[in-house]
Amino acid sequence: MEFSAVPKLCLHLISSAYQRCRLSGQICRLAVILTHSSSSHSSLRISISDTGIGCCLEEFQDLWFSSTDVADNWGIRDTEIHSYQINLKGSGSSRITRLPSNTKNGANFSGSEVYLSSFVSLDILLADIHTFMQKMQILKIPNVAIQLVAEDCDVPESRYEKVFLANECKQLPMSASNLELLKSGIEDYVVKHGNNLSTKEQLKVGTACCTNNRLHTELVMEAVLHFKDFSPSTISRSSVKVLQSIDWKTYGLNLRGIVEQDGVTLLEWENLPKDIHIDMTTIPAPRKMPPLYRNLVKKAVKLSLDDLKANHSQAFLSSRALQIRGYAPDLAKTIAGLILSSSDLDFQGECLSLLGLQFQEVGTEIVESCIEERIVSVIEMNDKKPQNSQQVAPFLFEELEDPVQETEFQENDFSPLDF
Amino acid sequence: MEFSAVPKLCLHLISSAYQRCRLSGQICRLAVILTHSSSSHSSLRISISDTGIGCCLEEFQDLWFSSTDVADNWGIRDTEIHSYQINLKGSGSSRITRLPSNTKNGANFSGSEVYLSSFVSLDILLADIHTFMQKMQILKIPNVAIQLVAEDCDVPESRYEKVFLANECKQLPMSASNLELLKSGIEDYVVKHGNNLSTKEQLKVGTACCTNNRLHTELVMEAVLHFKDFSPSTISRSSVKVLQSIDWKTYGLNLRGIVEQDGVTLLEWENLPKDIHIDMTTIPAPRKMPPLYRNLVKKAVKLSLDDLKANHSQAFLSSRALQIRGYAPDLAKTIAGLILSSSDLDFQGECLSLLGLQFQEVGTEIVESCIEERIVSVIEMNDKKPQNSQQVAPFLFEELEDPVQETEFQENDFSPLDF
Amino acid sequence: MEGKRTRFPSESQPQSVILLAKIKEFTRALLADLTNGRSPLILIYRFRSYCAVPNANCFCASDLPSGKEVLTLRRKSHAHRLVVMLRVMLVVQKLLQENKHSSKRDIYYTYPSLFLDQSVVDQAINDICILMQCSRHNLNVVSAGKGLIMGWIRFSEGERIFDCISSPNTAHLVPVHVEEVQDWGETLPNLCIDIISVARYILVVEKESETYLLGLSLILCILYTKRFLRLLVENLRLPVYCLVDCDPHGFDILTTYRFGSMQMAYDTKHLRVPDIHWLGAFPSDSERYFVPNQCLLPLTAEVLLIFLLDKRKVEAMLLRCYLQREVPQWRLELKLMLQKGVKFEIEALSVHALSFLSESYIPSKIESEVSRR
Amino acid sequence: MEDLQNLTLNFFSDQELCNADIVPPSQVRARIEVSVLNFLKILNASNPAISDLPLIQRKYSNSRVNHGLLTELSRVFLSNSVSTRSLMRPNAAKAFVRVWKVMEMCYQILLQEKRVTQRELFYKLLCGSPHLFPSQTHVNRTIQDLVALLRCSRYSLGIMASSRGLIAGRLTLQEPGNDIVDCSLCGSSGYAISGDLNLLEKLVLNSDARYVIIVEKHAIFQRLSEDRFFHQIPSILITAKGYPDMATRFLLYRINRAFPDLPVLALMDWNPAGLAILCTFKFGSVGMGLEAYRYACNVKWLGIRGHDLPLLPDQSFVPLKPKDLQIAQSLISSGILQDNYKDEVALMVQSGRRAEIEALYFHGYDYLGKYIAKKIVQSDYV
Ligand SMILES: [Mg+2]
Ligand SMILES: [Mg+2]
Repeated sequence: MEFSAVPKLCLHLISSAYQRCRLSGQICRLAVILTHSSSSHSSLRISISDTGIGCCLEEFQDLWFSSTDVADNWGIRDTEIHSYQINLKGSGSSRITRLPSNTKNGANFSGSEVYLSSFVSLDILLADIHTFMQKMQILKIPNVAIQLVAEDCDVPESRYEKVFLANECKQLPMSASNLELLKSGIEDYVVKHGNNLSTKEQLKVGTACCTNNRLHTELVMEAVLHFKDFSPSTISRSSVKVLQSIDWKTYGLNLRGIVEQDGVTLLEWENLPKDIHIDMTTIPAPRKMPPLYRNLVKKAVKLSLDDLKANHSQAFLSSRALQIRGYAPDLAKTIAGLILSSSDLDFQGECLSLLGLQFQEVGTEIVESCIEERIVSVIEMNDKKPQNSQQVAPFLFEELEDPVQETEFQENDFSPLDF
Repeated sequence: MEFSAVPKLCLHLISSAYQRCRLSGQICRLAVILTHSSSSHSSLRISISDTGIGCCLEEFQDLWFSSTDVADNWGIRDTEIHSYQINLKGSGSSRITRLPSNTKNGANFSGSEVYLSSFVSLDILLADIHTFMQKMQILKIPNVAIQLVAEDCDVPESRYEKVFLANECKQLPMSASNLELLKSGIEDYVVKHGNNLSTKEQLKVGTACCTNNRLHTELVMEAVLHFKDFSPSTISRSSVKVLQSIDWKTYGLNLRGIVEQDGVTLLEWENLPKDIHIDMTTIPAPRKMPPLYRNLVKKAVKLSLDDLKANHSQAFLSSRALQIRGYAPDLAKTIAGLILSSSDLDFQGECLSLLGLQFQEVGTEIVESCIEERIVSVIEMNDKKPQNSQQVAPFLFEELEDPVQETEFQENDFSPLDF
Repeated sequence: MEGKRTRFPSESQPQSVILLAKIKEFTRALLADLTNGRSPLILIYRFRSYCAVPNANCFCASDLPSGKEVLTLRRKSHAHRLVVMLRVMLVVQKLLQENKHSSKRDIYYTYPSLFLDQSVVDQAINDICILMQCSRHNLNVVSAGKGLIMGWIRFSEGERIFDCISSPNTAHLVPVHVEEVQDWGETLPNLCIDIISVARYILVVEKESETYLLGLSLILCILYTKRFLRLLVENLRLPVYCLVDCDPHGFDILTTYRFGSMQMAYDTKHLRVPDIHWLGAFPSDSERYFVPNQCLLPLTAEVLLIFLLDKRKVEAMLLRCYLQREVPQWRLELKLMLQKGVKFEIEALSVHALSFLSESYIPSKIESEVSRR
Repeated sequence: MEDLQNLTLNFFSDQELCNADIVPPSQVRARIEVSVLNFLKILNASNPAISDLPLIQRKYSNSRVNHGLLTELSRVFLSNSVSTRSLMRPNAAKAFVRVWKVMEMCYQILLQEKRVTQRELFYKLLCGSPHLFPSQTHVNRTIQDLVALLRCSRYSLGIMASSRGLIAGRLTLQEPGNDIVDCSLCGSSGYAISGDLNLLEKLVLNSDARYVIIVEKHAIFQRLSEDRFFHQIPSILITAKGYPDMATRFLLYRINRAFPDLPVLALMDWNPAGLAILCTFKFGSVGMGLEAYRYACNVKWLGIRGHDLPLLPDQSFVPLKPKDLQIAQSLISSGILQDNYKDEVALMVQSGRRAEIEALYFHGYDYLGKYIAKKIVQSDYV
């Protein structure tokens, strides 16, 4: 393995450990200990341990090999603390060694520890990890305490130690869910680092929590601005496939393509207004996904998009609805015409009162805009409902006793006499 | 030179000599003397002499070399009898040797003699020449006496001598021109050797005599059947070009191509009725022609075709006129219809009398055919006139005093400004 | 179901008042849905005059709807149709209120960039008719097509008297407001029928020509006169004959007169003339009357595409269920047209003599029709 | 006024005007007979020939525009440039024979006192000489040739020309020996103008109208006559349902001559075709051949014109089609348009849009009448 890859691997391991802590829901500790010693066979020993939900061997194998399945035998119900060593010089499955586990003695937590050794420079690695942990603070997870320790055994008094705690979440109630915390953190982050957004109100964030019992875990999906600053890694090909399989048009979006550039994955949108940036993250963001897992991610993404749309329907109208909404002014004008051109004053009055308008104040434009508003809102409402779950409304203007089966006319022939 | 070429050369030289005699208009003698002698350096000595209009060196050079110009210094005005020897083994200009000329002592004739020697068989050559001279009788030229002498010096009493005289032209007056004689001869020949023609009447012959003063000679052109039997040689490339440059369509003919086959040149015609054969000859038929000479041949061919057409317009209508004549039945039928369907007896009477028909004898078909006949005759008459000299036909109505005439009518003329 | 298709209201109110009320009701219901945040759903029945299963046990003759369509605001195509339908309804409301008449083309030209295409307007008019359970003329939408009449008839529309008898060679325009003729006929029935009785039959022809009519007692109608023809038939009770080109188009005209069109299937009962007889030109006439070969156009006009179109049209028509069920002999003739692969126009019959149609063809055909019955 | 018109007419006819007349059948027959006799005479002369047929050219190059000096009347007419049909040119021989064929057919039709449609004529000719008349267009063109040769109208040749024209309003018509037709009582469909020019020529006209209004479209005509607009503004309404046919133009011409004081106003779509239709009423067209010029009429343009556009809703405009631009081009290049018409065409091209008269219905069905009335009262026509 190249030297440059070691920091990446470390960040990934830290990220995974952090996820395990976050998902446990308990108060957890994540410790990263870097020890440099010129006497040992590798110059730098890296230990990443956590008291989260526990992990399994296959999780690490995925880092290099295509795995057929992720074993589901890990979690807080395990009785032991697993311990692994990664041998960077090894090859194949021999790279990862399962060290003897320590029993938890019935305690209600799980835990993992990963060791690895490398010749990478302590200072550089420490700086990378430090930055990464600061970024992780965005997640605002209060139950995880992160401890970063670095020591050069050859240099006395060189021990560095820092504890990261989510201390900015005072505005949120202690009972806030992970999801809410994450949302708040991301909002803070975007506002802090963000673009032209001056207020938090303009920021639209959709979240969704989607559980799959078979995996004994939950996936959280957020749609936020400036995803690329957050993620230390590019999106895996599986994730790209998931993103491509989503029907963006339902949300008025048009994914042109996914481009990888300088290690950063960019989603390119068509016809997106200039002042809008859309990026997203899934947490956890696995590198390779079995089909089941993939469906879960997709579901999470869709749910959070639905969440976004539910709260900001105007901005995320499907392109279908957008097209239909294009007819609203004409439709409103026509209906207003039907009302106002009627010679029946009673009828006019009735219609206006339905619209909540007074007879006196009626100008054509007012009636039109009033109707248009309502048509638009019906269209937007229609759009929020999933396509297939549309309930059958009563037919307009029809007393239907014996519904006849709908048939398709293929022959649309005009008779010569239908002039 | 190959042996097989020697008879051809001889026939050509005889032909040329015969032309010189014919053109002189005087009584002439053409002598061909073949002498075989094993003692001499060549086994057969051939002498061709004539008292015709005289020849020049260049005439013979043309047999092998491209000549730039034919010298025009020969003719009956020469004071000497030229004598040449052709050396078949020589090469270049050394082949032909000018022998000393004999003076004519003021006699009013010219003459040439050509000698050559070859190893060719006397018997074979004699047979060839004999046949050829019989063919030449076709020309019926009364002023040329041909003497053919053959003798093997090694064999006593072997002398063969024959005199050919045009003795079949008794029907023609003595004053008949060469052209008339030639025509008559060709007619006789074709009738004798010809195809399905049973009577001379079906034979159509056109002749033209066309002089060019610069050449001090005349060209005669005949259009006859079975040209290929007559000409001992293929047509030269220059002649082919001349033939191709003629606008055959003016005579209702369509030259598909000129094919050389077994030493015989065939003209291939398109859409020629089965019972018609068209071939032609020009006399003299030079092998290579300078441009001036070529024009003369072309003019002669055209003139004789015109002559043919003048006498047999039905058969040589131009394709243009043929096309137009195709409309004659329709037109005649229409006009007859107009006349006969009229209820106005005066009008009918007037029309019929114009046609020279009696009122009583009138049947539809008679009127139709009468009109058609006249229309056809106008068309044929028109066709005989050269294209450029056709006068403008009168208008149906003359009351237009000063019409601004636009003669070009396109079938697909359409009128714009119909917005 | 019968109630759905009543044209003439049982109430004494004029049709226009009823229709206006229906339009208002429709508007009100639409508005109520919108203000309640409901998406409006509009149910439109579909009718058809035939199906493409000749031997099926179908109900195409029964005047029952054969299906339905539901328009909502959820589909783009529906949204456009809805806009067009409402805009046309707005036009109709104006027409009815002002007691004016208008043609389909008129309506289209008023908002061409909204409607995009004439056919959309036509569909909207049909939809409204189905929705409002009325005929097209009830909407005060009249046909602008040309209908001509000549022969032994005299009638009036409003103040205008159509006197075809006194100028027998002139084609008169068929009145636009057929209803008025009928109303007038109902109030003064004697006058109308008395004068008309000169004629012995009605001949419907595809195109205008004087060569049909010398010396015959007949009334002649030309195209786009379905309602007027129906009215004549109802009032005069004369036999009706149809003379059309021997081509797919002509046959289509014939079947439309007899069975109604698919487009207006919802109103077929009131437009079709079930007793119309096909007088010609039959595919078999080309031999019987010695039509010259050059006057027989192959079902092609040289271009392969047109050939296929014609052929395909005939093949599709052969499948129409009513042919097998009601006029199998027509179907045989149509099959013959396909077999022979040629078509010809009425004019081809008169190439031998200008008065052939009027002097021999039509009389002999009518005679054979009469004797057949 | 009429004298002046006659004067200019004569002036031009002396000079270079060619025309086709409405001629009774007997005279057409006589002309045909003269043609046959001349043909035979020339065929039989001492210097026999097949006479060429001198046809007045129906091409743009032979058209002239006459802007009246003494009257406001302008017209398009054909000069006496001749296009010959000669048997002796192979590419023209067919056309030559066709003329005679059609002449024969017309002669027989006239003898039988029948009238045929062009389609019927086509079939008769197709039957007799399929190689000469492969299509209807050949027949149509040859009929024009025959008109140009015999100088008589198509109708005179026994060819039925059904008119699409309608008339309504304050006008009574009387055919000799028939009842008077009151065009104000003809209902919304109006009185159908007969295609028989002979009959139209004989009509006795009477009117108390103040205006003649030409309407481009049938539907607009129906609307106005249904509304009895002609009582609102005493007027005569005419439509040809698009480009005018001969009969409609002839009747308009007759009305114009009978009541020369009535202004003739035109209500057209705002597009190049609308103006072209107006121009055809006003000047005639080359395509009408020899029959065209004489029925020129001083038509004024009432609407829809550029300054009316603010009255129209946006949705009534559609983009100009290539065909529109083509028409605009030929209008401008025809040299016939007065300046304010040219400006109007330029405006259409520049705006790239077109609108139909129906767009006025946006303001209600009564609006059309009000619009016309207002324009008439304000003399808002050019
Ligand atoms: Mg047809
Ligand atoms: Mg228009």
